Amino acid sequence: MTADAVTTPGGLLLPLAVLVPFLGMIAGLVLGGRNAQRVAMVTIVAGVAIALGIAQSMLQSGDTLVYVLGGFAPPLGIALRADGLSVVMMVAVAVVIGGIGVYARGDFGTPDGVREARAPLMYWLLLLAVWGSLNLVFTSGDLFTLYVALELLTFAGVPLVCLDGKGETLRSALRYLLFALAGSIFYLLGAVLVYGEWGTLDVALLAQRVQPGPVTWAAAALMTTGLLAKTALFPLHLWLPPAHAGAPPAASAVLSALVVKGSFFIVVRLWFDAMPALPGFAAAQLLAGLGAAAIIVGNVVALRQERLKLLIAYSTLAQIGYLFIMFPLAFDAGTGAFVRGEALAGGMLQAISHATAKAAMFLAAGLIYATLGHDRIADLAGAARRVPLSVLAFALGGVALTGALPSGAYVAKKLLLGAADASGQWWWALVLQAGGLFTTGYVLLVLSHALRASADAPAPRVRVRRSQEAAALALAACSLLLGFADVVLPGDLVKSPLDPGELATLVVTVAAGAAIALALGRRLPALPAGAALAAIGSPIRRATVAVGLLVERLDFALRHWHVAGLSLVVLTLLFAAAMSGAR
Amino acid sequence: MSTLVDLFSYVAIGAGAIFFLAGTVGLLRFPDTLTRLHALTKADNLGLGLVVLGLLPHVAGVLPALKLIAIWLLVLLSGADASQLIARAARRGEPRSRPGP
Amino acid sequence: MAEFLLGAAGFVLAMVALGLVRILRGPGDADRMMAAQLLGSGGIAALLLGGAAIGDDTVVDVSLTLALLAAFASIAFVQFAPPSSPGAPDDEERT
Amino acid sequence: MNAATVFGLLATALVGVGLYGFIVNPQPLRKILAFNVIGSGVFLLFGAIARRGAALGLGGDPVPQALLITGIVVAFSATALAVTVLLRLFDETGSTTLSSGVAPSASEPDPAKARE
Amino acid sequence: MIEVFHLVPALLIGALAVYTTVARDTFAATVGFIAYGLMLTVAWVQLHGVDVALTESAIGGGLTGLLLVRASAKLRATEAAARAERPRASTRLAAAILAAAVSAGLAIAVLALPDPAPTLAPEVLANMGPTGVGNPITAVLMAFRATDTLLEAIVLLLALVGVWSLAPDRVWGGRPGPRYNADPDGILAFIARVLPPIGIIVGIYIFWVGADDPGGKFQGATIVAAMWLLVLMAGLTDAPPISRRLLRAGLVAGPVAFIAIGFAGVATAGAFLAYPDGWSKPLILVVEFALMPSLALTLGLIMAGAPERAEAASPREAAP
Repeated sequence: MTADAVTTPGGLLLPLAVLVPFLGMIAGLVLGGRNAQRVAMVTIVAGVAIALGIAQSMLQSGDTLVYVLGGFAPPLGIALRADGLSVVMMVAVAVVIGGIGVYARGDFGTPDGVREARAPLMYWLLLLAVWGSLNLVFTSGDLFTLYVALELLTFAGVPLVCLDGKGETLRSALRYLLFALAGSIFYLLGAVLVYGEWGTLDVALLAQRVQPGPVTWAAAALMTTGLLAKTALFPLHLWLPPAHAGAPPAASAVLSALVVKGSFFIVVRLWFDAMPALPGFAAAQLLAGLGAAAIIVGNVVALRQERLKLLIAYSTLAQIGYLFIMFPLAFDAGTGAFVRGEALAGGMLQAISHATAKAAMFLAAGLIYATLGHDRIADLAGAARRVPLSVLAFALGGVALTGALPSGAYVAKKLLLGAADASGQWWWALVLQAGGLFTTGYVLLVLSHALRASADAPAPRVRVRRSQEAAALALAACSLLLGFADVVLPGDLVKSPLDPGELATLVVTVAAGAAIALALGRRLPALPAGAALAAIGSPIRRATVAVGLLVERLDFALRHWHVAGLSLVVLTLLFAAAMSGAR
Repeated sequence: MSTLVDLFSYVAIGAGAIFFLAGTVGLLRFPDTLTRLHALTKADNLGLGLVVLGLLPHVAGVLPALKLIAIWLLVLLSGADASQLIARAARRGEPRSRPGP
Repeated sequence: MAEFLLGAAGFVLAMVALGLVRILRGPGDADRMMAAQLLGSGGIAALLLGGAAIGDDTVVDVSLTLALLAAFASIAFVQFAPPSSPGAPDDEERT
Repeated sequence: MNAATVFGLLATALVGVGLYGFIVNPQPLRKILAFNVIGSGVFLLFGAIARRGAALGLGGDPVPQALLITGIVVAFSATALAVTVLLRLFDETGSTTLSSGVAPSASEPDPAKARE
Repeated sequence: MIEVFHLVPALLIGALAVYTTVARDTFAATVGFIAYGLMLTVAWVQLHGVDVALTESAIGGGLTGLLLVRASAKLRATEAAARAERPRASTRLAAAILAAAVSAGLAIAVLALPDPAPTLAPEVLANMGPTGVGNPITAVLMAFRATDTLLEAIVLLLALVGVWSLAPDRVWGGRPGPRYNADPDGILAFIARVLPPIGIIVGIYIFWVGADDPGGKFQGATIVAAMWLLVLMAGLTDAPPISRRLLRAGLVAGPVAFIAIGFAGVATAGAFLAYPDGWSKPLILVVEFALMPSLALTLGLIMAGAPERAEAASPREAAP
């Protein structure tokens, strides 16, 4: 990211990318009723075109796109910038929004005979608002504008949680809102200190000016922790599982796949672009340590869930942890700074494949729920026969998350493992591998139920729309095919799936995943050999269940408000200490 | 001339400050809600009036002077109304906060 | 003169602070509702005096806004405070 | 001690006081109040920083002062949204508690119960 | 002397913050918070932030106060239940220690801020000429960082969408809030007739002087919105049904005009939200003129809350 703020060719696309979704929201609000959906469809087409246009301009010039707003360059004015990271995220978000939009036409159509209904109108307006806010997050180079973008994202996300207006979802929404507000006020406090010390809020100028010192440590610690609270990184995740599991599927997909990526992206901006030489090795280890804890706790608790949507929500928790493993791997000990390289590429690719896969999984879960009338994992028998495409979408999304060939997560994992190898941090490689096994475990657990034939097979009364199934499937396919992003990445990462080494890995992964599912899963399918297995495994099973319960209890304790609040403060202090110790 | 004006300001503002003191003493000493309300509204509004009076010679131009007077009138207006509404609320809802017979 | 004005402003603020101590102790909501009144007159006086002391005319506009909205806050108190508001919540006599 | 230092230090105290209330006060409305106390502390600190940047006859650095106005409006919007969600929660459930769910227990769930 | 005058409001603000946090009764805490908000106005004047003081007094003292008072009165019934959930003494102690640590760390940072402080004041003054406005803060808000101001208007609009989204389905499209009943000859009705004309004049005045002196559209719009709410609370008028298209058009007119002028800048001045030479001040005034009514309407409706009564119901039917 360069500091010279001069508008580049194609730069005008950046304010358009931000404002077109908001204009769609405004038009939808005024026109109301059914028109909101029509406006949203038009906006989605326009937005996707803009995202692709930005990608194309960037490929052409090969450099960061810049747009100087109002003609006033930073530090006085504000510039929008789109580097490779921004562009990749913008395109991914456009694709996911497109997929979710197609799906949501089925769930959020205005019913006949009503001029305007609340939930449909609000859904379309909020979807567009999320999009505009995310594009602002990806392009803004100003810490204060980023604060406004974060708040926009929260204000759009919270009503999505309680769109059905039920008591329990309102409670989740309030938890989410209050904790997110604490996060953003921490972030703002940090930004204020940055201005006090360096006299600018512009990321590119800060990169040149920032030197270590007490004010900057405090600022970086506050901003980082505040953003972690908004990203729901363990142990600040109290709000995420109920909010993401309770929302309507088309809203859950937006929240889980996209909204949490906004604050994550700002952490990346801060650590890699604004102050790469500041946080240091210890802080990066701390960050990745939280990520590792998120992977373990999120996955174990996911395995112990009874409901599909909660399982997916806890899987999000674990996947968020994954995103933070890249930080120590991107640390260059020679310069003491964070450098863009394989680790960052891996992390961002992970973020994108999670976005597509998780959206697909929530949408598929929504269709399964709509058909069966419930989402109890233990009673999923027959789902594969009644909604085969949805189960397939869930499976593909899940497989993509496990890092199987040729998914995006596979390439991401290869990149991260390579970086771990190169920097000698074998312990993070271990965490990455373990995470994949757990993911395999719960995907297998769900499929083992869903693929069974139902004992009583009534004719499906609820018919899901073909377009909805297609949307879920398309997003899952995107996730699976992201591995071909390999063509633009250095090295030859994707091997032939028939390579003996790869095959062996696959077999080991599946076997280990199955073992984990058997050991920890809450209610196991009645396998033919189940009785025999149970006889041998019973003491082991009892021990593993005890471990699972322990982790569940830990998670439950951490989700108490005051525990999470105290964690927020403790983490802030720890980050400040780690950063000041880096000198 | 200017010393005379200053003297006027000193006296008016000083007197205003004394009214604020009186209002606060009333708040602290009076036994029940209604008398406290009485002390507060009367004394503080007068105090503000005197402060405004003392500041009038120091503002430049007619508009700021008018604004000063408008501020006082607004506070008087809202003070009178709000205190009556509060008094009503106090009488309606809180027999115990008044002194016993 | 500026010293005197600042002193007067400080004095009025101190009076406001003392008054607040009494008002916020309750016991009833009606007492607490006087807070906006107290700040409406005392706070505005302090602002005007302070503004005159530093020679900033624009402070008068702040006072004007405050005068309007202090009335607004008082009315909101009265309109929304429940009429049967009990005394202090830790009051055991409450039935 | 000049005004910027006095109010800068006051701001740090306000952040701490608000943070305490935000963590320990179980009533959500009190958390909203505490959020506003933290917020005003942050704003006051920014105001102190603006005051420190006074130059060329300006009483303060106008950029942070302008950002403060935006910040106050954003904080107001947040408060309004939070209060509305809270009141709606109260209308719908009659309670305002933020804690939900039961502690995980050792027993495997009863399938009949899980169906509810 | 000067120091004392700084210390008195600072101590008072700190004490009110503590009171707001520890008071047992929520209504009492709310009152403390309103007093706190009004006192902050004094602090802003001390810091030479008169524009901020205006915003704080209008929003913090007026709108936020009303919002919180209303909520705390309604939630009185939940006090006992909330108290039962209070965390243990050990937790409170830990929270107190950690919060104090944060304050202490921040205090160290504040004292370590560089001297002389970095400032953009010279840049603002150097670039203010062409904008034609005399108030540097307005120049920042409407020219240098106009995007933030546009986004802020969108934040308010989105907050209103969020508030509306909380309406129960059966009353969708209806009128926000309860229908207030008050004695038409009572004091409240009296003041609701007398105060608004004055308030609206003051609001427009604050808006008008904003180009050259402290003030501006936000502060003015807030005052106007407060006056509308006063009339509403006195039962003299009713909130409009939110399904009215004209109402919605009014909400978005300001932001749309802002965006339109922004894009016109691409053609005429070479950048989004840039103004062509010599046109800065008139265009800024046009944007502010367009924004002010929209902002007042948005703020008023956010305060009025989610729809609670179906549109068809007669206005007298649903008493508070």
